[in-house]
Amino acid sequence: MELLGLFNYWIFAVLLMVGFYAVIAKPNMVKKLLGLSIFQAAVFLLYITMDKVEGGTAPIIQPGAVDQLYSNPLPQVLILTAIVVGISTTALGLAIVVRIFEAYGTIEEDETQQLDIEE
Amino acid sequence: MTVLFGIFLLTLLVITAIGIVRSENLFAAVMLSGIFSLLMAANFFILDAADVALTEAAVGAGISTVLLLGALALTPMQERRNRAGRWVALGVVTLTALMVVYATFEQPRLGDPEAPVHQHVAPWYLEQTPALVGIPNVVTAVLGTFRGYDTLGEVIVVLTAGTGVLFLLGLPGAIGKRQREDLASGRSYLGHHLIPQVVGQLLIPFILLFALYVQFHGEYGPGGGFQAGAIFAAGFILYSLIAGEREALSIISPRALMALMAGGALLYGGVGVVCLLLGGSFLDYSVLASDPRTGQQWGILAIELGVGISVAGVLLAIYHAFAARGR
Amino acid sequence: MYVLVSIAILVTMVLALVRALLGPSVYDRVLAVNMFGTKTALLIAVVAFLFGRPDFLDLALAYALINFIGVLAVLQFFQNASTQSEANVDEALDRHRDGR
Amino acid sequence: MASWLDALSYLLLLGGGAFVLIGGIGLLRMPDLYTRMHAASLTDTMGTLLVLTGIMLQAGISLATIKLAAIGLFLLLTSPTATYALSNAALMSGVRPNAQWLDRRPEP
Repeated sequence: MELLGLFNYWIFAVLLMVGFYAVIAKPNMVKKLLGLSIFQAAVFLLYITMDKVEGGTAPIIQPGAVDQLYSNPLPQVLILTAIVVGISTTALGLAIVVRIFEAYGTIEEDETQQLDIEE
Repeated sequence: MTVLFGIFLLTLLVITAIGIVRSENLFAAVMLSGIFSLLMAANFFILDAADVALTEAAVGAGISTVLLLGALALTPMQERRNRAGRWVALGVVTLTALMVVYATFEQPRLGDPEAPVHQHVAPWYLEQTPALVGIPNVVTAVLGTFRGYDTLGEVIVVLTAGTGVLFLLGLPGAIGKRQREDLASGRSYLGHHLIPQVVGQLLIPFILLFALYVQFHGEYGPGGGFQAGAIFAAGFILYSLIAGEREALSIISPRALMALMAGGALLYGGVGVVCLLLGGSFLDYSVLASDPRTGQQWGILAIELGVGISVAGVLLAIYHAFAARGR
Repeated sequence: MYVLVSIAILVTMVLALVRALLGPSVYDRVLAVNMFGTKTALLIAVVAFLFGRPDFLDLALAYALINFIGVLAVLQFFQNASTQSEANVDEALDRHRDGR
Repeated sequence: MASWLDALSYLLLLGGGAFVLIGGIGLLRMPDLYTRMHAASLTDTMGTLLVLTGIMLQAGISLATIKLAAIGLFLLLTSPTATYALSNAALMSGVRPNAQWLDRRPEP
């Protein structure tokens, strides 16, 4: 049971590496971006794991509750903003991919490199 | 019980992530990433992070799927099978994963109240928020006032990303009159589907109302500008799905979208400048009213409004940029 | 009782996930995602009461309101694809219709 | 106090859970897309409605009940719309209902 307390961190490690695998092993750029967002989600999970307090509840102070434990608000603030930043940067990446497809006719990384060499 | 729920949901999360990476059809990968986002939100909720879960819900349900589909419509949907270097990558990844797992043995257990994270500044936030700011939601208080600079920076990042997308793809308004007519004729939307039309028209007011509720109730419950902006954008994306791009752009014109994007961030910065002018320091809202707590509340209300406007503008502009490129 | 219901919902989520992973057609996946979404909304509603914090129902409300936008986007996606370049979608469909 | 209300809500919750589960099994086991859709819509309407009503009886008259009613109403509006959109998209791109399974089970 003691070790189960680390389960979230292990999932973090696995998710991080699943995303990383997509980034380094898949030549398809949309797939790379999806991998990147998995990677990002793993980091979100790490932060939110850290905010949890046993027996606590979300940090919205309840009137009249005495000795109520609350989870840590700070990681939540960081991740809350990071999620919205994440979707906008993913959109930026997708826009770049769209432009690459218009210029090269492919979104596979090795093919675009081949085309660059041939020029 | 909740620990078991958490373990269960996390396992599903990993399975989904592997499914995303393995599937060669990118459309299937996008659908799986929708499930991934839902699981993420459920996990955040189980881990007592209601605000974060609401953000993930607002962004993940709808907007991220719509954006990914918008990009997929412009690029090939099938991934080319490529197995070169697969084993090397797998080896590297496994090794790194093992190293990270080894490092976790030093980590505090889940929910440990003695963990270093809970010792530093967090207790101070929890204690001082009622006295200094006087609103129940500590997350909003930290977001708006204690870490106001950080949030301003994030809004600028969102604005920059949105501007980048517009530079790369262009907004529909900027492409001239001829194309605009093409949009009207060639653009396909869900105009002849009666059921989405009726239900959509019925729901859009409620979605916008809910966005306003999330925006202004953010001081008392989960919510705030980031979530509200995303929900507002989702409502308008729904409108442009059922009524057509042209119709949606005639309600909020591209020029107005850009004004929203910049205006939100400007409002945020402007509040900081007003604080400076009133004799406080930048983004120190205490000087906004005679009672410092009321001042803080006004300040938070104003900057959350700025955040909401900016986020909604950026997400809508990104959506329109992708949609207009498609045809 | 809440625990029983949430377990039933979790099991259903697994079944939907299996359907989303297996396919075979892309529409099966969309169907699974949509069902997963409504089940998440339901799970959040139940768990909010399990925790005794009913003010978190806003989350379920958000999902109930905007989760179907994704499916409408899928409809528009295929509508566009079928009016313009059939090749892309049909190719993928053929590959997926009878299983791989 | 009102133990029969509790009993009724437990009954509704159990029934809802059962419907959700049955729909999930149907989603996995049904032979083609349209029958799967049918199974999934069962959980979206009947299951959701029963579970939410069950919780509502537990919550009593409060803001939570109104929110639950709103969730139920919106889900009842949106999920059939989603099902419509999906079946329309599928039919449009040529996925036909598979009626063969009535005569013989498809090869695995």
